[in-house]
Amino acid sequence: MLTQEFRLKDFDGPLDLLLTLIGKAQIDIRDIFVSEITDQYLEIVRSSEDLNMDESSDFLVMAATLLEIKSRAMLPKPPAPEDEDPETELIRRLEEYKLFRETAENMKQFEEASRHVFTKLPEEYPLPPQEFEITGLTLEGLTEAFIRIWSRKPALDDNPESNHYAPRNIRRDSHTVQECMLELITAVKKKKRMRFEEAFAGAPTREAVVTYFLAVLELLKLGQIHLQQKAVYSGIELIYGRYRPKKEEDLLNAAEKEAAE
Amino acid sequence: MNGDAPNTEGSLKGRIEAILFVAGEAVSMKDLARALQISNDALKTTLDAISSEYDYEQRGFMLKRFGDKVQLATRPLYSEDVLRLLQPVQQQSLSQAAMETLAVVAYKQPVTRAEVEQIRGVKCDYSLQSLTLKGLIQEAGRKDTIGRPILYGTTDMFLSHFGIQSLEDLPPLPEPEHNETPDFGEAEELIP
Amino acid sequence: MNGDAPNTEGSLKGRIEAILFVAGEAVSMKDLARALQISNDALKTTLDAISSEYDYEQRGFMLKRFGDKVQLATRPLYSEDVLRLLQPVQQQSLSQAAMETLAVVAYKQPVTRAEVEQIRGVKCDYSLQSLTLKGLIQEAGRKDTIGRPILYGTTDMFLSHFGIQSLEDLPPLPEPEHNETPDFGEAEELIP
Repeated sequence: MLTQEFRLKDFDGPLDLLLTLIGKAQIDIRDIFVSEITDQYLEIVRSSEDLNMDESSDFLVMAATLLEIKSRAMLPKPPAPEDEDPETELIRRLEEYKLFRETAENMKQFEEASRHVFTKLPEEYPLPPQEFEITGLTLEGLTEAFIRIWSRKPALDDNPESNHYAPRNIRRDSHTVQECMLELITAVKKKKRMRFEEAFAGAPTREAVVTYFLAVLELLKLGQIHLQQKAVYSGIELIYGRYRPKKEEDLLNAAEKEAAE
Repeated sequence: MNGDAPNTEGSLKGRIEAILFVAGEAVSMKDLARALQISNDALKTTLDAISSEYDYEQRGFMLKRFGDKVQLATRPLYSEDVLRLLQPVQQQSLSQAAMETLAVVAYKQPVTRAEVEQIRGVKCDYSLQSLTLKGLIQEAGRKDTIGRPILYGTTDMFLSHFGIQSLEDLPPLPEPEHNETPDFGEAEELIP
Repeated sequence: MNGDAPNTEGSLKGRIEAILFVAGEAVSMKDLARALQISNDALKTTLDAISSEYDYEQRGFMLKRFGDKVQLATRPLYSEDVLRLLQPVQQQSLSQAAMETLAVVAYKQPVTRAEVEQIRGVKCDYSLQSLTLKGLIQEAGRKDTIGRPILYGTTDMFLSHFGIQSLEDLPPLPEPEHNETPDFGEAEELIP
């Protein structure tokens, strides 16, 4: 029995299988359809219960096409249809597929020939350090670069009269943290409370702001002031003296906390 | 042998041989010309000369040329000797399914998955993916149609795998048997 | 060329070349003779012939023979070509920052990083490092002071890049507006 020579996993699809069957039966593609080929084909489909879904659907499509062709052949011919009838379409597809199957066969020969060609692995070659070719180097460029530094220098100096290499005076910081602390604590003690922003009123420069801020932190750490904010985003106030809870339990809690630390 | 007279500075042929030997892998003509500081044309002429010299003398080497690349390889004539002593890794041959898919891509490129499937009559996701992984095909843009599906084309590695220089060296598609039958309007475009 | 007439079965030379090429490493004469099914003497004669042919024609390859072993290798004559392919020279121009640093080193050498930085008014670690990598400057000893900082000076490659024979050929610096010439020795003392 012809069908038993075929194991489905050897085939890649209905067209492939059909072509193989045609080849085995040595029948012209155009004469296949009402012949025993269809029966063989359907027989294979019937006898394979373990087809997976993808394969099964492919096979079902093909089987349906073949059945349609077969039933058409058995019926009186209807008037010529406008569209390509399924038989012509199948023949066309088979013919086209056959071309590529033959080509794949030819390509195999190329592949086989090229399997007898061997190459070698790259050599391990110790490389010296990367070489750079530096473009645009001129003596003029070199001197210009030096002059550029030269002419830029005075602008950076405090005193435009002096050149960079003359001795420079290094000024003492105008605000020290200690000075700012003293200033702030005096003010807060007098006013009892002070808005946070007010603390920086006397700061003329960015450096001074930083110094005043450090002074606030320092006073806070020493317990000379505490800070109060009534609500989120509302103003912060500096208050003279350490924070003292009013309620007894708060006092107790605070005492416990301190003991724990 | 032609008059490639030895001289103290070596020969252009020798320089090319040395580079290809060390590289082992395929070297692009562009890189080669730059390293040798010669023109592309001069390089091509010399490569042709080396190649025909090797062939004429049936040396152990041959020049494998594909796409823009050139590689030193052994002559197939001597593969038995090589296999006998060294048992080198031979390149794997492709399955029937992969070969058919590759044939469709090679001749119809650039081509979408749907077009390949239409011709082969089966799903081709797997074989297209596996061919891509093997470096034999690659994405070659997108088709300007609904869904902008990927277009596939072959690679230089494809040429190397089949030992050909360019796509023009592919065997011509066989003629369909029945010239008069049915409507082969499409099929004719298959033949490059 | 000698009378190694091409024939359909290839040549013994070709067979040997193919094997040595794929092997890459040294192959023992014993194994080679066995694979080729020829006598040791015949092998030796053919290896001698190949070797002198390669040498005479200054091919890219040569036969390296040591002990009982033989190996195909590149001819040292061509090593520069090989290097040019494997490591192409990178073209770069110097940034303004690097050029300024180079100028300071060139005119004030030997000079420490701190001194260069003081003159340029910016950190110079990066440009000093990059100039060192490019081979334009190098370490020229250590300054005999706290921390023994590295002293930088220019290299011979610096001279050749600028097309001068010695540092004396550097163009003289224009006089600074304030006639006091910078004195680097004292400059350090500015910073307590």
